[in-house]
Parts: sequence; structure tokens; C-alpha cells
Amino acid sequence: MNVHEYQAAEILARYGVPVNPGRVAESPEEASAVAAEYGGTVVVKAQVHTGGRGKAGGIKLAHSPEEARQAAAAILGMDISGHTVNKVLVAKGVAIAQEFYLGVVLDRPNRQVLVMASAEGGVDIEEVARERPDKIVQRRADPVLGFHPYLARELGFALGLPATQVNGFAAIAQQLYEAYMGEDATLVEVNPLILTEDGEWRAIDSKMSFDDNALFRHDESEQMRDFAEENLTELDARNSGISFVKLDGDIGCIVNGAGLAMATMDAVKQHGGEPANFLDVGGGASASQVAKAFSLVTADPNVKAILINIFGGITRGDVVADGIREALAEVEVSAPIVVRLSGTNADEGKDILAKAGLTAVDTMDEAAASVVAAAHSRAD
Amino acid sequence: MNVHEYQAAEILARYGVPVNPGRVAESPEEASAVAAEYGGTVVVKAQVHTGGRGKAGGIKLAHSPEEARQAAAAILGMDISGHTVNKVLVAKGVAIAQEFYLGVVLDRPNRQVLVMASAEGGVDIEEVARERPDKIVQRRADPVLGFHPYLARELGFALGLPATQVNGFAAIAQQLYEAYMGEDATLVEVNPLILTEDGEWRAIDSKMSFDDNALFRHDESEQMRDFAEENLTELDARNSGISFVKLDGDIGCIVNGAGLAMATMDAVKQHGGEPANFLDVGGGASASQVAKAFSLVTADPNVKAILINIFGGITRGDVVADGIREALAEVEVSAPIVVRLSGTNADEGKDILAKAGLTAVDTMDEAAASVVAAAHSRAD
Amino acid sequence: MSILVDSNTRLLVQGITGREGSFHTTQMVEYGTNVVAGVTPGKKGEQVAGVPVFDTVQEAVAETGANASIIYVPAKFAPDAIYEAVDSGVALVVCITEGVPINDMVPVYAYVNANGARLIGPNCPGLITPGQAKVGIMPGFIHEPGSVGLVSRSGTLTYEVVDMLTKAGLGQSTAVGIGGDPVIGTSFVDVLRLFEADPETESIVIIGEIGGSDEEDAAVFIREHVTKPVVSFIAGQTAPPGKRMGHAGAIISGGSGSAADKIEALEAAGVRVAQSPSQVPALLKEAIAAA
Amino acid sequence: MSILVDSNTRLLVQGITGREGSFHTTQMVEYGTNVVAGVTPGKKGEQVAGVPVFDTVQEAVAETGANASIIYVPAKFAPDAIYEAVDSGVALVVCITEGVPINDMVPVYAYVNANGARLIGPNCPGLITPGQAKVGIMPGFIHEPGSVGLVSRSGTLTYEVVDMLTKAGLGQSTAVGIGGDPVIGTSFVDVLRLFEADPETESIVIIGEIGGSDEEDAAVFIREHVTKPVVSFIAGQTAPPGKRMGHAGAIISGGSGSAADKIEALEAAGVRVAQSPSQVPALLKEAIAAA
Repeated sequence: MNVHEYQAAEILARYGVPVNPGRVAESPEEASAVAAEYGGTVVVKAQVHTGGRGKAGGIKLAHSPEEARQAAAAILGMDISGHTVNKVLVAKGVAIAQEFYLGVVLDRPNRQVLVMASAEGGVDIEEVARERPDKIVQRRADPVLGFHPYLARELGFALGLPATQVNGFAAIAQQLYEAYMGEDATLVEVNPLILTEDGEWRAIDSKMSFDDNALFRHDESEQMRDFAEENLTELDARNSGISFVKLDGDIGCIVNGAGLAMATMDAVKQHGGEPANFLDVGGGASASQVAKAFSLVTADPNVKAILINIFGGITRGDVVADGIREALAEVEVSAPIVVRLSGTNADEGKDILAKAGLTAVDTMDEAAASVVAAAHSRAD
Repeated sequence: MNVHEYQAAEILARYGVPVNPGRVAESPEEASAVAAEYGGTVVVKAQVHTGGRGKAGGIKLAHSPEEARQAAAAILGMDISGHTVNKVLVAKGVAIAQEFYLGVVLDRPNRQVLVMASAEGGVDIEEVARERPDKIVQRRADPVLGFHPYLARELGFALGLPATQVNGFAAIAQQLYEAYMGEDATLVEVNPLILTEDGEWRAIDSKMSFDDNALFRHDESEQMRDFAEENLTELDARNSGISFVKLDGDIGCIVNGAGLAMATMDAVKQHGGEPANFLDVGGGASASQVAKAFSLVTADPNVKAILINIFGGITRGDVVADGIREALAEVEVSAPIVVRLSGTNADEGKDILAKAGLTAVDTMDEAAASVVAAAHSRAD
Repeated sequence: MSILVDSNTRLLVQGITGREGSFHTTQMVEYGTNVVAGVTPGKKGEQVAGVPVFDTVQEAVAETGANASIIYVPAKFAPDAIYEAVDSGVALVVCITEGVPINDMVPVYAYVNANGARLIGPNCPGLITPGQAKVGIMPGFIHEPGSVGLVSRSGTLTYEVVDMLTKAGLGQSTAVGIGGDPVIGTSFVDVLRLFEADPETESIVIIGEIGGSDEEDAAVFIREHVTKPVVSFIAGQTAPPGKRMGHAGAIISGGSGSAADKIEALEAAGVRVAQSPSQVPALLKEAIAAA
Repeated sequence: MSILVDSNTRLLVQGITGREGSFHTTQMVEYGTNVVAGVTPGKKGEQVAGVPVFDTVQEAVAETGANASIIYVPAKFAPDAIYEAVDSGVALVVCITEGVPINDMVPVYAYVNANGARLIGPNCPGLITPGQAKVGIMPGFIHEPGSVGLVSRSGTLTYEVVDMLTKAGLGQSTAVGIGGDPVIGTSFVDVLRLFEADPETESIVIIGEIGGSDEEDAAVFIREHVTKPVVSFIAGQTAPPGKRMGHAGAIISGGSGSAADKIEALEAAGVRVAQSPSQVPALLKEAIAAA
């Protein structure tokens, strides 16, 4: 789960991070009022769950409340990479002396948490990582004992900070780590973290993502969820135990198992089609799950044909077939359906489907070829 | 540092332990009021930092507010092993079905934290440990990962609890461990922990001690300190960096180093004397430290002679001698003083002392013999 | 031979009386797995599919000599179950449970390794040595004893490939599902090392997917240490960046973890990479013939 | 030979620019200890007694090859300093600092051991191999090279005994102050094992005190494993129960940890126990003659 910049900043402030003052506004008038309260220059920033806000014109300087109003008016409602801007953050202007990057992520290969920093702040850190990896310094937290203060200091010295600034930097690195662990984040990032001309540290732009598996113990994070930013269909699916990701194609996919679902999408593509979605019905594939899957897939007007790919394992083919039959009795599906059924009790399942007027094929390749053909014939 | 039963109960309640309701009272009237509020039977318990309250008559049942008033009147002001009772805990009566012991302590040989339990609750656990060690079950917490839930359950099963009671017990064992770690305790004990006739767990008598080294991060614990229970001289000494323990003898001891201070007390005893105190002036032994040590020792009217035993190491003998000389100019000391000075710059120190009218001896045995003789001659 | 589990495996089931635990215990017993004990706190004395239930792992191990454990407890309790198994001396712990928080797994991973045990999973289908021991939730009947070592991050996709291998006459030495989470106990490289050392494994199939760099690490290891023929399939070539594809680990982030990168790395290490699961048997026969 | 430190010791001082650190660095350098580096974050480039100062232990070790460290930082920062030393590959860490919370030391102890390093202290005077290396705060001049291995939980009391040994012509191989806290890195038993194995240590003196059961454990070890003559003195025979005698570990609790128990245990193991420190040299000569 992702949150907005202003929400990440709120969380980090709770952990002691010196976050640059800012307030969220949902109208030009509110933005103007915040600017008036702060006085001087403010920065008006689009709050959307996507990068590239700057290039898209979603970040504007404003030297007066009136300019802030105009900036907010321009940004609010803007579309940035498919995300509509509903909120802006009005942040106090600050005189930047130096910009840094500071982030906490999971180091997957080592199964440890990594704290990374760079004196090349304010830019795309992944680009720095690719092109000038020597500009990034990093230390891994002990998997059990955590991120020792000495590691935070080592980062500061490795960045070449003056001695007087190392402790302040190290404290922030530890606060970010504490926030990562305390909130079950998968990413905590401040970019840029700056030194002001007065020698103060300020977090200018904060970013956090959370581990969906751990949301059960973080009601407060869950409450920060911005439904306007989420694909409601995906959320709805998750509530039914279904993994669903909307894609741009026209072939709806219903599959049991995440890996098989990805492979099914790949097969559709190989046969010249475009998958309309990723969908894993999960282990059970009961009638109600299958019905839900149908309603998720058919809600997409682009869908021209549906591929059901089930490998019966512990889940029996006849049970799945029953589920499909019952689901089709409940949900009206106009798109052609291709079923592939294999594994446990596949033959019994095929019999059931035949009675429901559906023919099942044996292999994924066959099914993919057939569903692509069906979609193309409808598209013509 | 120790706290009273009612304070330990307050802390444990914060960690979720189902503490039996009770309120502290400082007068018979207050005790009566609490009893009236609870209704039914209450237990009135002396709040003192010592064991053996029951045998001393410091715990009484009361079946009415009037009986509670009488019980409190009898207990308040009582002397239990040298501790005056200034407070009583008035606790709600409860129908006990079964009594248990549950405690968390440091397992010194293994340098780990140990959770111990016994179905022989309500009695002296050290006696159980000596005489029926098989009646005590214990599990060590992982030094880094903590006390796993499965360990708490293992304790519950090992006690022979019915399956329905294991989770409740295990939760309390974990709460006690969390309290031990969270409060930097050196002991957390509930004895007895009971099962009521309704099958509910209740902590009846709670005990906690804290690591003095960690009090710097526990202002709240520090504020629970009962100065009436502390030897004010010892507290005063600690504030000056001096370790001081009041004893019953008549020979004041001023020593640098804790081990040497104990050995000095032993030497005094071997030579037929009784030490009036343990006193370690610490590393520095500056004039002000020595002066403070003199004032601590001479505040005890029993002191008939004073032994100063200094082994000059990093601390130089001449500096200590200067300290003694200056201290004697500030503090009036009527008791005879025997000085033993050895190690670094001992000769220079002796010269300084000689000018101040003090003769220093070379060995601890000589000094002990001499100070005992001096004390005896004054006693005669 | 085979790797990790065989007819000497004495299996313990943690969470045996739960819905999943009892169902799969029955399945495993029917397959012929030597399931010697189960644990559910408070259920001591019960039986599931003829397997005795104990209150604690310690007791179960002491009474039955269990040397491997499979975990079906809910995500919230899975880390504790793993610690309990490792602390009780169980050498191989297979955690089927899905949805365990990443931050819980980081110390678990370190602890398991520091204590010389091995963890498979979490969020995995388990592993099977056909004809000897099924320690997991895979359908047993699609497997056949043989010499192909298979390792995968996926569940049903693995069954798909196994089914094709079996139908093509390519039996399996052991098939291991290592799990789809970002922090798992055993990696591709760990399993490859075992397959390379196992005399009964003559060829290897790796089923990867988008996310992380386990496949890239596997490629490096194969280039340097694996002498046996290897074939691979990577799922998720059409997955969009930044979206989680079911598995918590299946997400392409910041341009890394893509199927294309993984395929490139594996091919550079001499691995034949299939375009679809159906190509795996033919490619494997080709690789074996070429070896 | 000797144990733990000698002329090959390349010492690093953590907290070198502090009051204690700089004073004792000067003392150690004057004694002839090979102090190669110091660390105080932010003081890189400075010097203390001619010793170069670095910002981090990692850097200091890389630049100077330090193989031992002594810590003079305040209690609040001491655990971090120990982790920093161990993680930087320092094999022997001596923590002089007094007042470290017990709960901080419990994981430190486990970590140091798991990583194959050795910690002496905290709350200890350090250790010295006379004529070769003084790694601590003890007065060097009272020591003489020789064959007595001395181990103690105390500071000045050790100096008292060392002084008497030296005056009696009994020089020391190494004298180790293990510290007075309840949780310390190295126990009597650990040091006894080293002395027993050290060919240049011919006899052993143990200075114990009330509290804990380290002396009792030492007695068991001596009975089973020590062939060299051992003499002991236990301080605190007159200490009252339940009171802390200066050292955080010096408290008799619940009837255990008393001097009488310890003396009894040691005597049962064949150790001659002195009534006062002054008896130690004579008892030791007697023990050596009897051996």
C-alpha cells in the first residue's frame, strides 16, 4: 500500500524526522490560506501516487498567497500518468544549501534491511544507482539487533559530511529505520533530505510504502489509504481473496495460482492477444469465488473474450467446473468463454462443463490460441 | 531500586497483567473508604520493602469497612524487619481456586533472562527451589529475539494447566517478560498468581526491582522511589558518586574500589572489629570526594574510629593525601583515623599526611589491627 | 537419493487440527509420507489421519523423532511456529503459510541459518520426492520418480510443468517450491547447490517469475558451479512494472526484476529458457542430449 | 607466552579523545603497549599521545590493523561501541565503562560469542601481560613478568594482590580483571581455560567476591580441568544479604552468592583460599611446592 507524500511526512515526523512544514489543501482557497499563514515563498505540490510530478507541472513555486491559489488551481484536477490530482501539499519554502538522498529498503538478496544514502539528492536515485553506483553509500541493519548508531554515523562520514553534521544526519537515518520497522514499511525515502543555509536538516519530500501482509497490525496506516488513488476493483477483489490487477488488453483471465496466472497472460500475448487483467482466484476456487471472478472480469468493457485456466491440484477439477456452472447461472456473461481444465478430476470437470454448454481444452497453449481467436473474431 | 507491591501492580497492569483490584491507603479512614467502595471482604497489606509481612502480622483480612479500618490502624506504623509501615494496600477479596508462582529474573550463569513458574504458588519460591526443584519449570528468553509465545505455552503445559487455561497463562508470562525488559527490571514476580473459582487469572501480589544502571532511561520508575524506605545517606552518597552501605559496627571505612572495600571490611572483622559501613569513594578520590566520605562516615554516631584504605593506582597517593588533608580542614573529625596508603606515589602521600599529623601504614592488615585497637580503646 | 526429503523423513505437522492442516495431513499420509506427529496446543491426545497430536513441538520431537516439520498455522503465528521447530531441533522446516509480514521473516531467516536449520517458504507449496515423501500441498499423482530436479517460486505453475514433464516421460528426483515472498528461507541457489551434488538428479528445471534477483543469482551460480543441463521458464513477461502480481515478491520495481532481465541472465549462463511451460520437456530433452 | 594480550597486540582505543580515554591512552603508551589507533567520531586527524584518531572503527582497523580494542565511552554508548568493534573484525574487546544497563548487555553477550569475538568487562580494569601490553587502567608499575595467572572481578583489590605477589617475587603471566557486573563477556571459567592451556602460566590466583555463582562454576571447572595450583581470595565475607556492594553484581540474593558458599566450593575443588589478601603469596608458594 502506498500513501501520499504529506501522509509519509506526518508519519516520519512522529518518529522525530525534521520534516519541512507543510499542509495539505484540497482547494485553491485553502492553498492560499496556508501560504498566507506561512508567509514568503511556498511550494505547491500535487499529491498523487506516482512519480514524475515535477516534469508534469505538478510542482510550482509561489511567492504570495495569490500565486499559491493560482498554482493550486492549475495543479488540482491535473492528470499525472493517469492519476487525478485531488490534493496539493503547500510546503514552506526553504533555502537549500545541499541536497541528499536517504532511504530504507529491503535488500532482497541478503534478506536484510538496507539504509542507503547519497550526496546526489533530489534526483532519480535509481538513475544514480545505475550510472554512478559509487555515489551511493549503504549499510545493512542487523536482522535482529537493528540499525546500530555506529552504522548511521558511518553513512554520514562516507557521505563526506562535516563532523558537526554527522550526528544530525545519523539521527535521521535511525529515525527512518525505526519508521520502516515500526510501520512495517517496504520503502521509506526522503529525497531530497536537505541541509538549509542555516545548517539545519530538513526532509523535503517523503515517501513510504507498506507491506500489505502486515496491514493487519496497522489500522492507522490502513486509514491513510486514499481510495481515489486505488483501483476499486482491485480492492474489491482483495476483499474476496482474489488477486486482481487491471491491464489494458481485451482478454479476461481467470486462473488459479499467481505463477500460472502470469504464465497464462504470457501465453495470451504469445498468441497475439493482450490480457485485460491478472487474476488469481486463490486456492479454493469455490462457486462464489468463480462468480466473483466473472463479475470482476466482465466489469471491464474492453473484455472481448474470457480465458479460464485451472490446474486442478488439491482443488478438484469437478468442483471448479461446478463453480463455473453455478457462477454462470448467477452472473450474465456475454463474452465467449474458453476453459482449460487439467489435473485432478479434469475429465469429470469437463463433463460438467459440457452439460453447461462449455467445451474445455487440455493445454494452456490451446486455450490461449483459442481465446485470442475468439476475441479477434469479435473485434472484427 | 525496589518499589512497593502496589506500585509493581500498577506497572504490570499497564502491560496487560490482570492485577487484582486494590488501592493504597495511608490512614485507617482511607482504608475503610476503599473497603466500603469494594464491598465484601478485603485484604489489608503492609507496603514495605521487605519480605515476611504475613508472619509479622502485616497482612489482615477484613470483612467490613470497620474491620478494614481496624486492620489498617493495626498495621500502619508497625515495624517489620526495621521498616516502618506508612502505607497499606487494600485489595479486593477473591475466591482462590489455585495458586501459582510466576517470575522473571536474570539467569546470571547463562547471561540470559529466565521466566520461571511453579504450581506451588503463594509460598517462598526460594524454599521451593531448594527443596523441590522439580516443582519449578523455567524457560530462557532468546537474548535477542525475546520470549517466544511458544515458550510461554510450554511453561503452561509443563505446569499441567488444563488446555483452556494455557493461553491465558502464557499471555501473562509474556506480559511479565515485556515488563521486565521494558522497565529494565532485575526481577518481576507475581506470587501468588491465582486462578479464581470462576476460572479467571489474577495477580495477587506483585514485586519488581529495577536495574540502577538503567534508571537514566526510566524517569517514571525513579519517581516511584519511596524515600521513606531508602537509606537517605546511601542515596546522598550515590549522588556524589560514592557507594555507601550502612552496617551495624563501629569502624568507619573509606576505601577506593568496591572489591578492596569489601576486603577491608573483612580484614576489620578478622581483627576483631565490626565495620560501620561499606564505602567506595570511586576512582577519583578528590579532596571533595574524600570530604564527602568523611561526612558520610562521621554522621554515624556509632563510629569510634576510621580506617582509610587507599591503593594508589591511576589515582596517585599524594593526590589522595592532599584530599585527606583538605577534607580534614573542612570537616571536623573527632574519631581517630588510621590511614593505609600504598601503590603509586605512596611515599609522597605519607609525607603530606605526616605534616597533617597523620601516620600512614603500609599494609591493610596493619591498618585493620590498628583501627580495631583504636576503636576498642575508645570503647573502653 | 533425492534432496531434502525422502523415505527417511519423519514429518511433523504444525497446526495439524486446523482445516488446512488436517486436510493436507490426510493427503500426505495417503501419498505415503511418513507423518509421525502433529502439534496443536491444547489438542494433545487427539489424532488426525491416524497421526498423534501433541501440545508442543518439543514433546512431539521427543516422542516421535520427527526430523522435518510442515507449518499450516495462520500468518500471525507462523514465525513463532518456525522458532519453535528450530529450537526443538527440527532440521527442515517447510512453511506453507501465506501472508507472513516481511519484517517478521527477516529475523526468522537469520535465526534459522545461524542455527544450522533449513527453512522452505513461507508462502510455498512445499516439496516432494515422488514415490517417497510429499511434504506440501501439491497434487501427488502428477509426479513420477525420475531424475529431473525442479525448483520453482510458484505453485500451480509448477504443477503445470511437472505434469508436462511426467507426460513426456521425464520423472522427477525432487520438486521444490521455494515460495513467492520477498524473504524466503531457501533460494534458487541453495536448491541448485543440492541438485548439483545429488547423484540421482541428472537435469534441472527452474521456474522463475518477475521480482527480485534470485533468478539472476541463480544464473551466476549455474555458470560457475552447475555441470548438469538446466532449462528454465520465467513467468510474468507481460506484467506491468510496479504492480504486485499475486505473490508479494512478484513486483517489478525501479526497472529491475523484469522477466527480460532474468531470461537474458539465464541464457547467458547457458540455460535454455522456454517461451511457454509447454516447451519445457522438449527443451530439457534437447539439453540432456546436448550434455 | 601469556594469554589474550602480548607484544603482538595492536590496540585501538574507542573514545580516545575523552578525559578517561586520553589519560589512559597516554598511560598505556608509556607502559609500552602498542596502541595503534583511536576512534572518536568527528575527531579524525587528531592525535592523542602520538596515536592517530579516526572517525570509525572500520576505518581505524583498515588503516592500522588493530586486533584489540579498549572502550572508554559513556555507558549509554558502550553497547554500540562493542557492536562496532566486533563488526569491524576486532577479536578482543575490553570494555572499561561502568554502569551499562544489564538488558543492553544480554544481547551484546550473545552477539559477541556468536561472532567468535571475546569481550572482557564491562565495568572492569582491563588486563595486563607485564612487560608486554597493558590494556586497561591498572597501575603498570606494580606488575612484574612471571608465571602467575591472575583473574579477578575487582579493580583495586586486584592491584593489592598483584602488589603483594610482585613483592614476594611472584611475577605474573597475565592479570585479567573480568569486571563486577552481573552480565560480563568473559567469566572465571573462560580465563581459567586459557591459563590452563598457557605453558607460561604455572599457577593461578582467583580473586572473587560475593554475588552470582561464577566462583562456584570456577570450582567445578578447576576440579575437572585444571592441573595447575590455584589459590583464591573471596571478598565480602562480612557483607549483609540483599545490599549491593558497589559492583552491580556484588549482591547476595536469596541466600545464594555468599562468600561462605564460594569458599566452600573452591576448597572442595582443592583450591587454597586465603583469609586475607596478604596470605595469598604464602599460600601460593605452598601450593606450588605441593604440586
